[in-house]
Amino acid sequence: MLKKLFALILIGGLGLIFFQLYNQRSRREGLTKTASYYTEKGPAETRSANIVTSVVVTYRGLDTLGEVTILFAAASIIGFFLKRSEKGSKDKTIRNQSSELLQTGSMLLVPLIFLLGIYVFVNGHLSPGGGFQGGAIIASGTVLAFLANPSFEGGRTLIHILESLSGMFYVGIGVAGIFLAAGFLDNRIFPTGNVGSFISAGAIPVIYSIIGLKVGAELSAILYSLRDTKEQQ
Amino acid sequence: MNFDPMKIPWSLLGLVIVFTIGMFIRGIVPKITARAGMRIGIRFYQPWIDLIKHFSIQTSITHGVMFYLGPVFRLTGGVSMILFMPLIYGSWYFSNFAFAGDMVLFLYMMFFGTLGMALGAGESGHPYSAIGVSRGLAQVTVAEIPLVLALLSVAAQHNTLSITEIVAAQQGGISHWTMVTNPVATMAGMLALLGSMMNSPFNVVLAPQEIPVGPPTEYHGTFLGIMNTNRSIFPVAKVVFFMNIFFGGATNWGILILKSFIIYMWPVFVGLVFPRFRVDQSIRWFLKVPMLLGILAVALI
Amino acid sequence: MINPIYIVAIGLGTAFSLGLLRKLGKEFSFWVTIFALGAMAFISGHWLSAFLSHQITSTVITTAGGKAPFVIVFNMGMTEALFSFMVTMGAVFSGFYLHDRLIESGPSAMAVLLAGTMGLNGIILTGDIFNLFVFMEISAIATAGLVLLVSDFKALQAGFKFMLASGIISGLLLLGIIFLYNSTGTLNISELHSKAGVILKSGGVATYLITIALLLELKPFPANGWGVDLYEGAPSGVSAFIASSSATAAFFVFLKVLPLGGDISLRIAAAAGISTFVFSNLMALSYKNTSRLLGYSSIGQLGLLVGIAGLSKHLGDKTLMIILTLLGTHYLAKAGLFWLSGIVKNPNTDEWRSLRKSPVLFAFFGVFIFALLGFPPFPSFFGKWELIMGLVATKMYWWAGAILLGTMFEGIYLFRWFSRALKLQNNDTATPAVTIYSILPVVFFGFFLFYAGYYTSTFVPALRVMCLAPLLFILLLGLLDFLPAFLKNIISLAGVTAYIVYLWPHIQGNTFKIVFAGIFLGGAILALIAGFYRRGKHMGFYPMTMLMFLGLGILVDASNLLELFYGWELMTIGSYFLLIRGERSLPHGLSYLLFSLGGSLAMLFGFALAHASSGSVDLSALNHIRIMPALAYSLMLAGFMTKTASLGLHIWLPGAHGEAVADIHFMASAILLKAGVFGIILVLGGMGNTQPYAQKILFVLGWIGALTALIGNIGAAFQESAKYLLAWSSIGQLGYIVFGLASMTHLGWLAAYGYTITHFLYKGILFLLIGGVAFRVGTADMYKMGGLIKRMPFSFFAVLIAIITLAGIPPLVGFTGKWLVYNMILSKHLFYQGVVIIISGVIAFLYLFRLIHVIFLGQLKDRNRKVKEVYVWLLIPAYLMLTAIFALSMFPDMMLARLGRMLTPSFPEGALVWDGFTASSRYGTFNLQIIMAVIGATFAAVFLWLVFANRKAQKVKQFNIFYSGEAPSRPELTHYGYNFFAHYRKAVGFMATPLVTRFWDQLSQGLHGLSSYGRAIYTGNAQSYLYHIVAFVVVVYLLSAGGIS
Amino acid sequence: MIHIALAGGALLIFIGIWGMLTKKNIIRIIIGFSLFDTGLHVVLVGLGYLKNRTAPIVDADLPAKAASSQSVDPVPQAIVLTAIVIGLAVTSVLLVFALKLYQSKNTLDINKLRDNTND
Repeated sequence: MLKKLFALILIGGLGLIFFQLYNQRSRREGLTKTASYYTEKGPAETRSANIVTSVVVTYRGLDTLGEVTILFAAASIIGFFLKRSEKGSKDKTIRNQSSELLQTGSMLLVPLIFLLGIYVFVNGHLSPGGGFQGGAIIASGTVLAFLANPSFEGGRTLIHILESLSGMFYVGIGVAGIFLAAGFLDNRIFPTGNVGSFISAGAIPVIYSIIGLKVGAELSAILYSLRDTKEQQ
Repeated sequence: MNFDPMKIPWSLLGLVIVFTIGMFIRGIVPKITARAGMRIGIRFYQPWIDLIKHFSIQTSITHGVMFYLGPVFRLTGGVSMILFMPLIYGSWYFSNFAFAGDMVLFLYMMFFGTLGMALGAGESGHPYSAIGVSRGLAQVTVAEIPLVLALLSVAAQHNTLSITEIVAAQQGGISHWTMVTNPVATMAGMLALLGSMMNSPFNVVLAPQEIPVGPPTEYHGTFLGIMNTNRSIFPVAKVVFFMNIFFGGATNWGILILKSFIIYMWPVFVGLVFPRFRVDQSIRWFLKVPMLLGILAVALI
Repeated sequence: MINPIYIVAIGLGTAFSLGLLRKLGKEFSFWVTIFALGAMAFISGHWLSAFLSHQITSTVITTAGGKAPFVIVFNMGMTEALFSFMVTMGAVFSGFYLHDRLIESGPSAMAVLLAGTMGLNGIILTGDIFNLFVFMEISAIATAGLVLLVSDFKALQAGFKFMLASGIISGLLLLGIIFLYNSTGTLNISELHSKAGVILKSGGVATYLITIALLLELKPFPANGWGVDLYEGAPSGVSAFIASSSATAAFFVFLKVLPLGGDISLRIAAAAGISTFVFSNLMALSYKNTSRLLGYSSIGQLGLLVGIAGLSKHLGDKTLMIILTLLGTHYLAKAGLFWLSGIVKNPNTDEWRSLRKSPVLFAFFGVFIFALLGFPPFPSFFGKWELIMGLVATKMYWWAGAILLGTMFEGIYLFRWFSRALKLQNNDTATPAVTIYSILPVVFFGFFLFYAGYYTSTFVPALRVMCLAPLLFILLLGLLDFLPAFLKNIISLAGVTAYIVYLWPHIQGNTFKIVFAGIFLGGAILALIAGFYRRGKHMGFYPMTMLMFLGLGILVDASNLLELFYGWELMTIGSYFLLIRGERSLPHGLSYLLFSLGGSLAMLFGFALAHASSGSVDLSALNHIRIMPALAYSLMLAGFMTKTASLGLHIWLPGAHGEAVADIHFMASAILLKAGVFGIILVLGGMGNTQPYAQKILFVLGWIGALTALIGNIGAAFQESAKYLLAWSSIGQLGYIVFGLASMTHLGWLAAYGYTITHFLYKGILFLLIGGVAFRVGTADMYKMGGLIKRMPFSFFAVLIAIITLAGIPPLVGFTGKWLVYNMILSKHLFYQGVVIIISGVIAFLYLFRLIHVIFLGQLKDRNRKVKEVYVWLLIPAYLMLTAIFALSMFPDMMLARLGRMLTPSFPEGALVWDGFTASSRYGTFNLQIIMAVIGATFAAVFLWLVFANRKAQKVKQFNIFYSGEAPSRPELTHYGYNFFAHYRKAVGFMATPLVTRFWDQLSQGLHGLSSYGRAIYTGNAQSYLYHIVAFVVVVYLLSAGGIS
Repeated sequence: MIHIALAGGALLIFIGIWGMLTKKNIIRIIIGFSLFDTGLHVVLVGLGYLKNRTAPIVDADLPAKAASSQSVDPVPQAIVLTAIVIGLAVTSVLLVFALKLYQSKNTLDINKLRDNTND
């Protein structure tokens, strides 16, 4: 009880800090200097219709690379951690198979889900959405496959190859920016085209696709690792 | 002042006189104590007889070099103390080598013989010797406290450590004596004297009446003769020292003999009245009244 | 220049590709990882070297081809390059060290290591605050992953706590970042720095959140339970990585962002940092788990750095140097220690004794510990020095005091750990298993510490190169340690001689320095001559001996306070390793070390006050300190008095010296203690005696000296062991010296100098010979000896003369000391202290007689009938010193008149007047030559008479004594030696009650109690730790609310 | 609008922290963390909102010229995108930890999931 009281007091204290934070915030009418730059110069420089995408993939591309890295690290950790501790028990857990209907239905749906994911990330520079959203949609396809068929094994190797290759390509494109354009992750290594057209914004769609694949692969890899965990009785 | 070879014979003469005084006193004192105890006592010339006896016994035993040297150290200590002591004030002949040192020299010279004696006795291998030394050393560490305080008081009073100058400052009648000008220091000093004169209550070091304890246990013959010689010199040297510091010194031999005899008798009389202390008791005793008197003596300066 | 973005590219590219390389085997992946890390390190290293050679200036590297504030930029400057290099090198070596575990966990784990290292580099390099957040998250997740390289529960729960804590912390950081963006409109850190005005108006709380989050990453007290558990739970290679690389990066970013918050942030940092330093180290006192100790220590060190960053305004342009030295030392030493802990495996401090079986590793263990605590020649020494100097110069006394206190706490547990490992029995332990992977990083970092120390010292103008040269010699000796002892002895002798040749022109004409150089280096030569008695190799002895002696040499040679302190600390290290060599010297060596550490910290503060008031570190700064002079002088005196073992600070001495062997005992007592005297003379010379505070200090000092003499001598009288007896006696003798110095009179100083010289001589004889006797007999217990004069006449004679000198009995030179003391007492009317001093001198007879009697006289025991005379190599130096005593006794003016001439300028009044051989003061005179002639003649006369009268005397058998008709047959029955002064103990034994020891024991118990009490915070419960974090944020906010705009 | 978003975000944060500080079950604690994280994201997006403006995507409704005067701030949106993914990664690692902790001690009670071997 005392603990809860303390928790309340602490949250009250935090509330005070937040309130001060709220009070202090600047109530601006227009955009900040940085945001103005992005909105004014962004479409012209990157030729990406989606300004957020231009920020995410180009101006703040290093953030995104970092974020992919985090996902990668998380997947790796979960991978080696779960795998290693399972090493002792070779016997496969016997899982109940789900119904034929469900399995077949899901097999039908999964490619469609994947397709949707791909659509979302290749259009990232034009519309809301992008690599992460697309990747997450792809991973949801994997979830569906697992739910429908707990012993689903397809694409395991593909995932690992995708995981590595997409990452390497991402870095490679970034480095290419140094040589072919003005800096790391500069999108102007490819022709930039016109704002709004599908083939535009230089490397942005490529990078976003790679990110989409990468995220999809990482999340799927995590799902694989979790699926492989032995149940505790 | 520089060394004058003519000092040597005169100093030796002074030494002989002091020795004679010592032998005399050592004959008288047992007599007096015996009489006080309703006994007849020894003949006053008994010490001379003993001395001759000791020296005429040819000893053929030694326990080693240090054993051999012990008595030598002992007598050297006693003799040197006399040689560094101004015996007769104002007399060039009997001021000895006092110019070579002062009160501090005298205080530390006292230990010369004691230490050598103790070491010599130690080599004899007799445990009683060592026990005696251990007791003696323990006792002297506390008996020194009032003495040092008193001497510091006197030295500060007269602004000098030189014995000759202290005596000089006391000339001109009894009212100039330290005894009068600094009575507290004198009292402290005289109480300290009790501790070093080997009389009851502080004579457990030698424990003369019982089994032989103390440094001389193993000594005999010529060795003992030398030590006995010292017993006639060393206490007198101490007494003369007290006389010089507290009681105006002496301007001639008569005064010296008188004063030193009186001072000598003080511990004797105390010893007649009081029974013997154990070492730890005497230590505690010295740490009470004598030390407080000493502190008072210093505080009053 | 290589674009630093390649650090990221290489790290990530390799990490991503490891998945594809899986087929080529784990070893291959491992080497690819190490190679990639090496390449990353190469990039920053190559920037660093370019910066160091001043070829380039700081650069901003943009990404995405945009303009600076709008795209993410990397900053590359000297500090960035350095920190990035450090971080990556830490990763290289930790990765190398983790070889086995990485192989076990596979390429994914290696990828995590790579990603984590990349993240740390990003943290350092990035110029964008949100990008910083991303990189921090990368390294956090990677850290959590690396912790899982072991899969025990301890690691699991540690990683979980860490993830939860860093989750909350980064949430707060994110909140701060977005609100700061809201108010300033930028995420670029340089841009933010230029918007201080805006931040002040509308970004205060946001900045607070950012600052506090970054601070929390550095695990401030008390919100750091998760951090300690992380250090404890992680595998040691990973802990090393966290302590060195992660902590370095986290600290760097804190440094980068700290100025945003203005003064209030600085104050928060100072308070939180320093209190973390103090309390972490206090908490550590009650633990025995090494990983945990190291964790607390790491957190404490980082706290100290945070505090320094917070105090940077006061430290000025020295801040960077201080931070780099302290951080660099922490980085190298902590990584090394964590690696070692992985080698030892058992986390209990006591189990590190097994490390002794690989001496090289153990040597590095010592190096790391001493480096952490700021001992020379390591970089932290200079950092600590500048830190305290800087803080005190700007009146930051409490901060400086707290830092010193924290260092003391740290010293207690680190030294306890080290000394136990050094001395505990290790027969039952296995030799630690080492592989090239585990040993190479340790060795490399260990050597690099030395290099870093050297490198730092080249930036310290106050330290001359001659203070470094001796270390090279010692290193050489260390490398030659496989040679037999006598060869090393010769080399050492050559070294000392060479140093004397170097030193002589510097000290010529300066009597003060000649006296001490004579004692220190002349003593060194004597000690080394004695050293020829040793057989075998005697590993480790010579480097440490030379460290002590050359430290002492530097002390004499010192031209400023820094060099003085440098020499002092070197000497402390060397002497510790000498004292610890005794069989049962474990607790005593430890307390020596702790007192020394405390003393040097006190001194450091005193020096800083001196520096603050004079503006320089020259020795003249000690003169007339104006800022808190009473405190300054007292602290310095206390510091030096730890070495002279004055009352209250003496408890280490009897044990430490009593357990040492002959020549070490000689060095420790006759020589080493004089270093303290040297210091006291310097301090008192600077203080003078005119100011009221000076008189108070001198009064207290005088009493301390007198009581030290008394307690020391009484203590000596009750010892059964000859060595303990001599050790206590040294305490007493040093008491005389302190007393003499405290009088601030010509005669007092003359006496003190005289005692310093003669004590060296007679104690030297006693230590060497009694030690030699104890070696021959096989015990130092006196009552087990007896009658040895028959077997060891030469020793006996030398000891006899030494004793007569010590006792001050005329006609030997010791008497002059007594005489001077009497005169000084009279001239200053110091009667009460004086009586204590004089009586102490008389009490000295007790133990002196006991010493010589019970050992050499009395009954020879059966088991000692065949013992030989003491080694001739011990007799030679003893007789050399004996000759010196006789020479000084014949011609005391040789010593005293010269010293008098030296003292006259400072103490013109009351000088000793020499007329031929007659010396006279205001009160009295002495002429030692006449005294000697009279005594000598008398002695000769009496002796000849006795020889004549006794010419037939023969030596008789041992038991031919008068024994009440019994014939004693066993020497044990008739050797009076045990409890020699039983009666004395009965009467005054209360004065030997170890009150001081009790005081320190209680203090130590109190500290440990406090420390255990603090353990209540560290419940190990993840939820409590979350509480602490949130509470920390709230409480610090409330405490500093007034200052946050 | 902005006030609602900020208040809602703050509320989520508080609920999350409450859960982390008071719940015994570590799964619930992780859920608390997730809520805390989500609350942050809401605050992030809310702060970038400007009244009467549209999404920063150049298309027929938002000509490039008018983008800066008619779109909301794209920066918080970009940031939140990153933050969400990071939150996801952290949550997944936390959940794996929870799984492992449960497997080793057979409990999810945070009070029992601590190391008591400290000396």
